[in-house]
Amino acid sequence: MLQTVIEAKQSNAAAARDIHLAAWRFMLLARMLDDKLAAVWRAGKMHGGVFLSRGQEALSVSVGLSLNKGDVFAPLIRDAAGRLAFGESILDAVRTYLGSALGPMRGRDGNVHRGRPREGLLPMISHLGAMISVVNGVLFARRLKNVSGTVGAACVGDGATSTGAFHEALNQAAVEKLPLVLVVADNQYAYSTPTSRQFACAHLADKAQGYGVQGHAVDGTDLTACLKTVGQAVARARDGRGPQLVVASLLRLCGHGEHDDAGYVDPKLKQSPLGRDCLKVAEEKILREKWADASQLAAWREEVVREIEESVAQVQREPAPDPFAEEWRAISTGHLSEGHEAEH
Amino acid sequence: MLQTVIEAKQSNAAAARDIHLAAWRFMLLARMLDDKLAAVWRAGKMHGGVFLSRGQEALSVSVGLSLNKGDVFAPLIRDAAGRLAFGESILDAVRTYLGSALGPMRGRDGNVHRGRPREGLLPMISHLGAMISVVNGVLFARRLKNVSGTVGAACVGDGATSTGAFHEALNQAAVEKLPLVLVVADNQYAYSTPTSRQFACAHLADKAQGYGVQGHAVDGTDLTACLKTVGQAVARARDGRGPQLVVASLLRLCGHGEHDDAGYVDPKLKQSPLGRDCLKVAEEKILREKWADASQLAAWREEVVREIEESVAQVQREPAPDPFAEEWRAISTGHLSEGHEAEH
Amino acid sequence: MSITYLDAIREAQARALRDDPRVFIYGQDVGAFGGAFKATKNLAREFPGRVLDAPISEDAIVGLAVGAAIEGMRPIIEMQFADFSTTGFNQIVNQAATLYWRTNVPCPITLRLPVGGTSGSGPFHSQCMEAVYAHYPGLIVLTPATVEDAYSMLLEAVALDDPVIFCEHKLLYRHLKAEQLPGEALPVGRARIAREGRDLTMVAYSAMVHEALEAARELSAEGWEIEVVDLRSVKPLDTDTVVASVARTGRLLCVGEAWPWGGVTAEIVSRVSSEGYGLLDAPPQRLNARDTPVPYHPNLWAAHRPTARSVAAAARNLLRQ
Amino acid sequence: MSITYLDAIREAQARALRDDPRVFIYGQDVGAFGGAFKATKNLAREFPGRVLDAPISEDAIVGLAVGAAIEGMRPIIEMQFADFSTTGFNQIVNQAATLYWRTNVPCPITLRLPVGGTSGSGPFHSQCMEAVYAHYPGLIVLTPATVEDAYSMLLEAVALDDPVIFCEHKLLYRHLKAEQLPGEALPVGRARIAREGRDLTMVAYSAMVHEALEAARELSAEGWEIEVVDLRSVKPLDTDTVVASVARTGRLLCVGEAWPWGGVTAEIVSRVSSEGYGLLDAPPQRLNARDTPVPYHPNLWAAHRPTARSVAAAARNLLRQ
Ligand SMILES: Cc1ncc(C[n+]2csc(CCOP(=O)(O)OP(=O)(O)O)c2C)c(N)n1
Ligand SMILES: Cc1ncc(C[n+]2csc(CCOP(=O)(O)OP(=O)(O)O)c2C)c(N)n1
Ligand SMILES: [Mg+2]
Ligand SMILES: [Mg+2]
Repeated sequence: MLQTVIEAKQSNAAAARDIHLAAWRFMLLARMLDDKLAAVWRAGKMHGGVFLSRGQEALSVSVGLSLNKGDVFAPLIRDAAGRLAFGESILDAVRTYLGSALGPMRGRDGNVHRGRPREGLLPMISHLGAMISVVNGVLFARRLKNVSGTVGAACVGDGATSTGAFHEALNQAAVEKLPLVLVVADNQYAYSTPTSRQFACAHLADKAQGYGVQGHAVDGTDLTACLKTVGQAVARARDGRGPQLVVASLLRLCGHGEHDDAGYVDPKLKQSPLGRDCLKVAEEKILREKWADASQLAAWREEVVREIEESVAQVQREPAPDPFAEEWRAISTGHLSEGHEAEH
Repeated sequence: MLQTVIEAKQSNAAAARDIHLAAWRFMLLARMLDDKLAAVWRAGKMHGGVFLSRGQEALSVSVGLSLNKGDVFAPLIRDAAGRLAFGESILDAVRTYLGSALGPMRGRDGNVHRGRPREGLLPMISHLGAMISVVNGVLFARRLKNVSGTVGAACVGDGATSTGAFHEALNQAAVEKLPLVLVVADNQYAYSTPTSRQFACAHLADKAQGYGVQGHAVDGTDLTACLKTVGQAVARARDGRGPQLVVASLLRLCGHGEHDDAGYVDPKLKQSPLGRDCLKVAEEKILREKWADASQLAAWREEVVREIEESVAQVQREPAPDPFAEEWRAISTGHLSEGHEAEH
Repeated sequence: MSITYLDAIREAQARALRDDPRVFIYGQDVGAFGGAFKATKNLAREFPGRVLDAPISEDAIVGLAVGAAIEGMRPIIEMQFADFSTTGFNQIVNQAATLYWRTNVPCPITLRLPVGGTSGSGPFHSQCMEAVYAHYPGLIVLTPATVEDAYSMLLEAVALDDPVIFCEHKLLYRHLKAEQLPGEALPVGRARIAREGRDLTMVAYSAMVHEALEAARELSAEGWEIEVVDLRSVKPLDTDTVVASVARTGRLLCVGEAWPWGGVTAEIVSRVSSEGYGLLDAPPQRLNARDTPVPYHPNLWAAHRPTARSVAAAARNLLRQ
Repeated sequence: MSITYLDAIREAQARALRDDPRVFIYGQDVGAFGGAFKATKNLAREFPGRVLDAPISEDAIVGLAVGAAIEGMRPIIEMQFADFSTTGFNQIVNQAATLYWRTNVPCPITLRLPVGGTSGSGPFHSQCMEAVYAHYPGLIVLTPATVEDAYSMLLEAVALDDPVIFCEHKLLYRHLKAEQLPGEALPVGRARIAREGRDLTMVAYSAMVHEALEAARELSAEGWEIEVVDLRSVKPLDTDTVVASVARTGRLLCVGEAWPWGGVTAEIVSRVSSEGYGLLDAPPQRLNARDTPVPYHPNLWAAHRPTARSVAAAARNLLRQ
């Protein structure tokens, strides 16, 4: 009996170590990838914007790691870590940013607007809140098809909670009792707008009751807490207990995009616990728990840098989309496509 | 001292009597007006639909009576009583239903889509939830103009709480701390759809906390309770305590429109306390409290019937809009109007 | 037996549900109640669990349909009135319409929009939105004018791998009757010569086909032979059929119930003027609704939209030139 | 001093705020931050309490503006990108656009929509929505192409008693410069001859005016004299100026950055073919964006919209006919 408890404890401890290390690696990968993409952007080698996840990796990775193959995931702007943990390749990210013809979006859409719907990774449209009901639709379809046991997760920011789309979709999921996990990263700002101009409730998790769903609040700077809370929410949804609303408090440790110096962020917030860097917090925990030592982490860091550099180098050699080879057609039914537009 | 208490009690009692009698008269007027309009419709003398307030008069009248001149009111489909109490004339209602050229909508819009924006009565568009932010706008403008002490009320049904417009507007009012009183008539159905297919929270008033506003629940069949709760909500809003969400439980005692036999309404609900007729409940209270006797009420009823019959007769003699005299122009800036459309 | 346009829509949905397990219906009051217009009457009973009432959430309704389509289903969405699709507008034009182009994953959803004016319906229960949707890439926009087309085109809409805006005209629901449902049908994308003639081509779609046909009958009493083209589909537009007709008649009058700026009539006149340059013996003409919201009062309503009388008058003018 | 198109928009707003106490600005990040494009830079400081950040609630943002307009204010609303106006669509087309017609109470609101493609912006930050809004009765739709017009037309928009959709082209924001703000200006509703010519009329608006002008310069090297009409306002459309130009040149090429189905180019071609019948010596032509969402990659983007090169090529073709 005692033996089993010790073994269970040991295996729990081992599991905790494993998941923290896996999470940390994805977080690091996301952070370094972001940094690299920002560097490419600053070098003028990329059009459009770069949107960074700095400070949100712990929450995001927890979502990605809590999901299984076969689940559905609709990440938003700041989910580099969650995407990687869910199985998105570095190449998909880099190709989409650089507009490679070989990427999943084939240069048609870019940066964070990427995904592979057939593999459960939904490519966001820009309109905030709009992906939640699409996740509902996938889950609804599965119910109609008698597929059970899968979960859908959608991520949004504090600002997106003000959209009608957020409200309609969360209510819809509640009415249908869908296994939706709606994760809100309350990072204190929507672009430059502070939460005081965005909502007036004490905590965004207070919204749960008004939808008849379960609410969860979590410290988004703490990987351990995120893994636990998001994991529980996903498990509950998978158990058939209906939609789960997870609200994580944290601070965006970067601008809205790389073009934004975030000069509007209140210095007091940066000094507060919200302003902790989740990657550092996780690293400290790993070292403290002796799950890995500094040299191991350094080795991984090197590995990650190499992976990213290789991917970027590879994609930079890849063909750009060719407008002459491009099929300029927005519907799949070829014979109903109107071909009357001129060539430019 | 004792004398003052007795006087205050007496004057409170007198005030209670007065407001109940005033409310009852408006409720009766609304009920009889609805019945008359339905009869005109059934006689084929009116195009479009007729939307009745049966069962919702107590709540609606409480809103109208709680507002002052200078306040703003955006009634919805089932607010015949509230409109009258707020000061809308019977003629405005009848003229709009019959499309009279002399009505406030001049035959351009009809039935419940009427109002006088300059007098604080906003004419609803059909899209549910859409009027709430318009009320916000009026209140917001007043703040900018340093006009204080006025309140805005918007009425919606349970179904309208599912709209994105409802959510965005209530959140907006909360962020701006506007003196908005948002009144939800939870009448158990949205057209044929029961609340179980509309929302999943235990009570719609549970939504208040998630917006950071004050919530109020009230029995919508009980005039006394409605007057009290709505009155308090309006007073709080006027006091600068921000938006108030009032949710009244009741049952729509008619079809969605006169064309709908409401065969889908659960008989159990009709038997339940929700199914009480608020007009009867109010009448019983008046008689019980001896605020009036049966003959007085009967006299009023006659008076009301006469008023309505006269209005309808008058409007039926009024000119219909003349398409040749009509100014077919959707913008107010005459010289920028495009006049290229053909005449039919 | 006599089948209305509305029956045809119901029957097409019943058949789609019967033949294809991927089909389901979602919309406000479409379940036990059978829909505001009864277009889904009894379907919830016949197909348990596949005809579902939605909350008043047009944005989420369309979003759900897109998700289900990604998952391989073929949802039919009923908007209670076309006018209310404005609150689902973003999901229609930015989510549904872009999915295939962005991801190569098709988006087979059918959005049924009860369109058009009926007397007493007013500004928000009368709109024709075909032009707005046709402007967006990624959508197919159908406007059946007959009982047969209501049936066959709705079935085809559900079978198509793309988002279809299916505009059902409310005035035709109960008013239009046929003897039976069609066996064969013209495919989507092909216009139909609804009446042959040699003096003038009237191009119309949806309810306006009937105003055009009535005008043509009126004018035939005066000796004119009017050709009436029923577009059937406004996107894609069958320009060839229209140009071929104008080649025969030399005169073009386009009739639409939508507002005058832009829209189907502008697109048709523009294409014919360009692709059929030199074929016209007189200036091409358009007849649209007036440039105001749709009025409530029957008198105003009747003067707001083209009618057989105003179509005939416009045609007479044009024939004189 | 040199003033950009963006400066002009900022200055016009500053002047409107200064001159008229009824004016206020409401939109996402327009306050202390000065807006995503800095079009309201410093205005919150200069006009305390009158330049306010809004939540991400386009529907409620427009609704609030309508309420404020009813109360006598003259709100300026900034949409962060035109593309996001789809979630405020209902309030724009059904609330703002119908108010005056329904109630006789005017609705003076200005909706600033940053429109149009820039390289790398992709399907949801690049759209041109003028055609969609122009289709609806009750809206005025302006499309300034110059620094001067950006300034004068925005001031006029705020002064007008009707809802104005003010389409600002993002590509022009920093790229277009003028020496000074205009004193006098053409009024809204009048098109401008941006370049005189006698061989062909190019009609364009917004950023496309500059592609047309460049094409005209290119063609002038080949001996052609191209007239370029800048529409300035797409609703109302100044048909007279366009028809008068076509009367001089006999050839019409309409250029727009929006999608090909419907839209401004269809409306122009349709009106000229009808009202200017017989004036054309060759088929009228249109050049629009392609019928797909706006692509992200610069190569695709450049091939999606008309450019000086493709405009010149289309014009050459037309001049040969
Ligand atoms: C409907 C809509 N309106 C406006 C925008 C423009 N926009 C893009 S991101 C953003 C701020 C988002 O804030 P939040 O939801 O808190 O996410 P965060 O960026 O903080 O992660 C805004 C306003 C948009 N994408 N969609
Ligand atoms: C956005 C929108 N979608 C659909 C409709 C059609 N519609 C009109 S009334 C109604 C039901 C409203 O139910 P509820 O809000 O509960 O009000 P009630 O009729 O019960 O008073 C519906 C669906 C509408 N008016 N607006
Ligand atoms: Mg945020
Ligand atoms: Mg209801």
